Amino acid sequence: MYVKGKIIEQRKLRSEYNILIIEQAEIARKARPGQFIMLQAWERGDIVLPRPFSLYRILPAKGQLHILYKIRGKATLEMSRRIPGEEVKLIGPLGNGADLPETGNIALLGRGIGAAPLMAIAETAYNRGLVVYTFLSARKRELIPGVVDFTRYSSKVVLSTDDGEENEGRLLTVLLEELITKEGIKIKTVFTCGSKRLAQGLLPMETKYNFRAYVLLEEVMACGIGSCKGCVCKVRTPGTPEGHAYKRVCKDGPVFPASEVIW
Amino acid sequence: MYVKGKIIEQRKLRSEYNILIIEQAEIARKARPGQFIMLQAWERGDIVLPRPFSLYRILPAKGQLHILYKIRGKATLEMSRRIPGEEVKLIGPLGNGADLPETGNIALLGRGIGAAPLMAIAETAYNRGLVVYTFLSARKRELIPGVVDFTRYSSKVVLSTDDGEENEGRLLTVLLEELITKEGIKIKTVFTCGSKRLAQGLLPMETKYNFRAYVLLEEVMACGIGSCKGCVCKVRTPGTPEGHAYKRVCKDGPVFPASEVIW
Amino acid sequence: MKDLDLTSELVPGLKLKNPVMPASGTYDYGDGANAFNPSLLGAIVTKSVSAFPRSGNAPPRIHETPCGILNAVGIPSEGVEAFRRNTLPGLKQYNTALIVSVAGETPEDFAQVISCLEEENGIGAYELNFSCPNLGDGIPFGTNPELLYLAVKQIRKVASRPLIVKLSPNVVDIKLMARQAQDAGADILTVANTLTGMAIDVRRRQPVLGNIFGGLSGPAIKPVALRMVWEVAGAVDIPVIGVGGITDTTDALEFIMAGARAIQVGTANFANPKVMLEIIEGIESYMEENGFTRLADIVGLARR
Amino acid sequence: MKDLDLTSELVPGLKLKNPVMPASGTYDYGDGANAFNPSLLGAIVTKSVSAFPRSGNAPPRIHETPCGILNAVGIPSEGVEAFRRNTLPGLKQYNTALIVSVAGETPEDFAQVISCLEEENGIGAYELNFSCPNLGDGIPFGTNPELLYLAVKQIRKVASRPLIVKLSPNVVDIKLMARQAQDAGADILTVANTLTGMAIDVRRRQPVLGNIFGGLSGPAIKPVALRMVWEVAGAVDIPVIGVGGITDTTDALEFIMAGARAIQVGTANFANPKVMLEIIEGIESYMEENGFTRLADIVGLARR
Ligand SMILES: Cc1cc2nc3c(=O)[nH]c(=O)nc-3n(C[C@H](O)[C@H](O)[C@H](O)COP(=O)(O)OP(=O)(O)OC[C@H]3O[C@@H](n4cnc5c(N)ncnc54)[C@H](O)[C@@H]3O)c2cc1C
Ligand SMILES: Cc1cc2nc3c(=O)[nH]c(=O)nc-3n(C[C@H](O)[C@H](O)[C@H](O)COP(=O)(O)OP(=O)(O)OC[C@H]3O[C@@H](n4cnc5c(N)ncnc54)[C@H](O)[C@@H]3O)c2cc1C
Ligand SMILES: Cc1cc2nc3c(=O)[nH]c(=O)nc-3n(C[C@H](O)[C@H](O)[C@H](O)COP(=O)(O)O)c2cc1C
Ligand SMILES: Cc1cc2nc3c(=O)[nH]c(=O)nc-3n(C[C@H](O)[C@H](O)[C@H](O)COP(=O)(O)O)c2cc1C
Ligand code: FES
Ligand code: FES
Repeated sequence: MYVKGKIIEQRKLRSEYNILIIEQAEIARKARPGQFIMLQAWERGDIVLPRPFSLYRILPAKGQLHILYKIRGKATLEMSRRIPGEEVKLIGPLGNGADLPETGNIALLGRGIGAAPLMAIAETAYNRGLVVYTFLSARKRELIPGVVDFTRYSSKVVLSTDDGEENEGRLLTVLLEELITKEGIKIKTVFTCGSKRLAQGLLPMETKYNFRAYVLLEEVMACGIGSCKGCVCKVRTPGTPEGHAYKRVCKDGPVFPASEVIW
Repeated sequence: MYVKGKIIEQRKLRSEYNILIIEQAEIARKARPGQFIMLQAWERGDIVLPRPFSLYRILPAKGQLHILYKIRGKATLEMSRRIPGEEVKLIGPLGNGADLPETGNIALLGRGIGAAPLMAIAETAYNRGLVVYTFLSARKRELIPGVVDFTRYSSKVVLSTDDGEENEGRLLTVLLEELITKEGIKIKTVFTCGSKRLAQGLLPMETKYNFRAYVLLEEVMACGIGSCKGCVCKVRTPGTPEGHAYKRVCKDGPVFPASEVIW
Repeated sequence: MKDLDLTSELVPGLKLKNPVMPASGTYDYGDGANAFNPSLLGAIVTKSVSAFPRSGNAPPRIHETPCGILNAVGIPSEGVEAFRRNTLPGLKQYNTALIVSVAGETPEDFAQVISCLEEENGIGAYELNFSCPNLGDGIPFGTNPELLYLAVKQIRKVASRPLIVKLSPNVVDIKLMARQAQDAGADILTVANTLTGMAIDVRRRQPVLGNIFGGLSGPAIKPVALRMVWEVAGAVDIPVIGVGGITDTTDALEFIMAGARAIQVGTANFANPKVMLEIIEGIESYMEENGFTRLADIVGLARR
Repeated sequence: MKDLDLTSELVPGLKLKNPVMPASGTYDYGDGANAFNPSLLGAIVTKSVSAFPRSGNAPPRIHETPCGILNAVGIPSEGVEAFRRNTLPGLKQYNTALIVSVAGETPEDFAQVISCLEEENGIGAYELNFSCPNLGDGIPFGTNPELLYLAVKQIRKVASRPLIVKLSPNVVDIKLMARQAQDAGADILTVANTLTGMAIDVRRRQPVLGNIFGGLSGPAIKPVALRMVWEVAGAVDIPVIGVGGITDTTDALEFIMAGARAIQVGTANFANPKVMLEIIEGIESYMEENGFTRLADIVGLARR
């Protein structure tokens, strides 16, 4: 769906993070957590491609979408200059989205801006009565976004920062393992985003603790809808001669079983 | 000179005209009427070249430059979006400028936005004690800019509009001729800008009424300082095999004797 | 408005309802993601199909450059058999001309794909993608005049339908390539594919794209593509389809006035999935406002 | 900072103090208009000089395109005699290497200009502009491998100073052109000149430029120029000077990491007359922050 949206709010967080709140009722109604949009919040100029952003919060009742974004290059810089009332163009909702279990506990492991799509998963899971455990890391405390909101939807939010301020900078996978082993919490599904190392760290734990781990991938995108074949990742695919194939992050993902991704 | 300037005011006139007032003391001190600047009032984006604009008013005492401009394409559109306090980049003052006679009467003939450089000439001439007669035309009245200011510096301002509202849309050259023949005013020097037909219309009058006519030319420019050889016009040049040569509007002009230009 | 004739008869039997179609590999048909009904297009053009399945290049495959993008997708394809089975039936449902783009590394590859497709009905023409800079290592025959001639001639033999040859812009003399294609039996030319380029990630100190090189498309290449369309339209008698950087109606009109009898839109679809529809409407408005009734009246207007 | 070595010895006797210089035809020297002292540059490069006076093409000569400009200036020149008399003395006063760009329609033209300049002192090298798309009608020898070889060989005979051959990007295989130039005796290669393009004024229904065709330069062509520098640096043993769309330090570093031992800045000078100075300082900062002491440490870094 290619539609216009209106900016409701441009909220500056600490560090390079911003939250953009967009009024777009149709997408807000249709979207599921783990999905994303292709956004264009600038006039053509020298920027040719729209940019993919996860849905940080989906508020169908208000007809709103929240985007948590980090200023990285020229498109996100332009984005940060938009003010309430201005129009943006969106394509979405896109991607497969996250499949939540019917019941049970889920864990979310995010690094840095990788927390963005996890928020929508946390909120949806919480609303469906699942119990959510959230683990977030970054270089330093102020680079972990949305802790207050995560706390609202999670039974527990565990932080770790490389500078040692939080949890001595220990690995989130280790902290998850402690939750499972020390506190005896059973986890059914894990979603992770923002760090290859995190996703790989989950692999040996899957069978050990009997959970399914999913990773939300990112790849540079042109179309976002599956037509350009630009955004591929390598995925184990039985039945192909090589045993793997390229899958499109935008259409076959962005959520993949962690064990199927070939890094 | 490549310098920064600060926008003091963005004044919307009627129609597609705007006046941009820039604080740039050095250029304001050095500039002469008929000169121009290369302006950059936007971030790089897809616009690669700075754009040439005549100096509409030069106010050395205030350290200000006034630019009268018409919104035509993407650069001028960007320009119109700048607000007071924002920075612009300028190269200038550029070009040969207008040589005013020591004494006597001058006439200015401008069509549409071609009035822009004539204002600086009018003001300077007036301040030096010359008598100024101004003739301006356009499609309709609201496309003739700056009439109030011209009136301040001119003994007479004569308008003509194609829609017949002013002077039945008669040719400015004919109106000038009437001034000379009917009112017995002697004109020493004429400057014209904004219409090829106007400039050509002056040619037979030069010897008849014994004045010197100069035309301010425009050509697409890249550098504005004479190095790219992009902005040429054909000028009669005795001593060359063809009798003419290409001259650079930016450096050899923009003011040329009307009789030397080969259209 | 109802007196406007936007049709473009490229060759007898291939009459487009309007001159606007997607560039191969840049547009998706009919899975609900479409911003408008593809039947409104002058034609639909498939992603290039190869004889056997191909997986394409290693990522990253896309990189944005000033006013352009580099793509090193590398023609992944399900292969012609799967294409016939899975993809073609869906495409035939649209009520517009269907152009199947064909890719390969040798003329035999092309002939094989086409032979296989000859058994199908509902295909309007084949577009031969001779110009992909991402395939193989050697100089592709899309950039060698003699090899191009031989390839078209060989493929011509197996193809009963109109053959569109899509030329590479990475050549010295596009006119020569165009004449070679015409002489060898091409019915229509598409001008042009992407320019070969690359980018380096200064922070990581290595090429950005997995394949190092990629094809440059988008507004950045428009002046080059337009020049080639102008040259080719003056050098051959067969129709030219213009492509390269077209992003709005004015761009499309530039190509048409240069002599293109149809145009393709690629990169611009990504940011604006409705752009082709806007261009069709824009051409209509232009013709109406300027008193033209037939598309043919503006084809090559700037050459006269 | 004082330990940084930005010098680039292109050939014995031609050691640049830093790797940044203007592209021919895009920078003016010393009439007060300069935004900084040209002596700070790694070299100064003249507008191309021809054997006899030439007036250049009819205007309009310049047109802006998305992230680029088309120029159809057409190498106006005062001719080599007037150049010696009027222009050269001023250029010699700068305290940096002086590269004289030479243009012509035949190898004899080039030889004539150079013979004339051989009598002068203070010139560091000649850059042969083989690639101007605005000259003459036929395919210039800058795009034909055999003619290029013969031309360089013939010009080599009369030139005692280092010969820089500036290649045209409008070719199939820039590596081949580069090897031909090297084999024929070129000391250095400049890669590359402008891509041929055009624009149409839809309102006036005719080509924008007086010459119809022009050379495309600026950020739009950077990916293509960079790819060619990468290819050439891997194909020859002589030094490469990179040019095409360089607008800031990161662009310059991309070319250097691709293998260029010096870079030229053209179009970017127009909007920012201080850009070359900023790039020199930017390269210094980059080296300092990343622990490199010699420019040579980063040349070709992305190839390793
Ligand atoms: C499915 C998906 C979801 C994403 N969700 C978020 C999010 O919620 N919040 C957030 O801050 N970022 C998110 N990103 C990343 C975001 O798209 C990039 O940060 C953004 O495109 C950078 O654009 P730029 O012009 O500012 O930076 P640039 O300077 O252009 O690029 C900086 C880096 O951003 C990445 N990037 C550039 N262009 C694209 C593109 N077209 N597609 C994807 N990545 C690109 C590249 O890695 C590049 O090196 C997501 C990416 C994907 C694929
Ligand atoms: C010496 C000189 C003085 C000028 N003074 C004024 C002035 O006082 N007020 C004013 O409104 N305009 C003036 N102009 C014209 C002004 O430069 C153009 O209107 C402006 O460049 C248009 O830019 P754009 O991007 O908005 O339009 P575009 O869409 O880029 O172009 C619209 C038209 O503007 C002209 N133009 C475009 N680029 C350039 C360029 N680089 N150099 C020159 N012309 C260009 C072309 O004719 C083009 O067709 C002057 C031009 C010159 C050469
Ligand atoms: C992501 C992408 C994929 C492409 N795939 C193909 C292809 O499969 N076959 C082909 O002939 N051209 C392909 N092209 C080239 C386009 O069809 C078109 O010729 C080129 O992009 C120039 O047009 P544009 O500037 O409008 O994009 C592809 C281009 C892009 C950007
Ligand atoms: C206005 C203009 C004039 C040029 N004149 C010459 C010239 O005389 N000789 C030459 O070899 N190249 C000439 N060039 C090409 C440049 O030297 C350079 O190769 C090209 O512009 C690409 O670099 P850029 O993108 O940094 O501008 C000219 C380019 C421009 C824009
Ligand atoms: S971004 Fe085009 S296929 Fe995924
Ligand atoms: S604009 Fe460059 S010489 Fe006049």
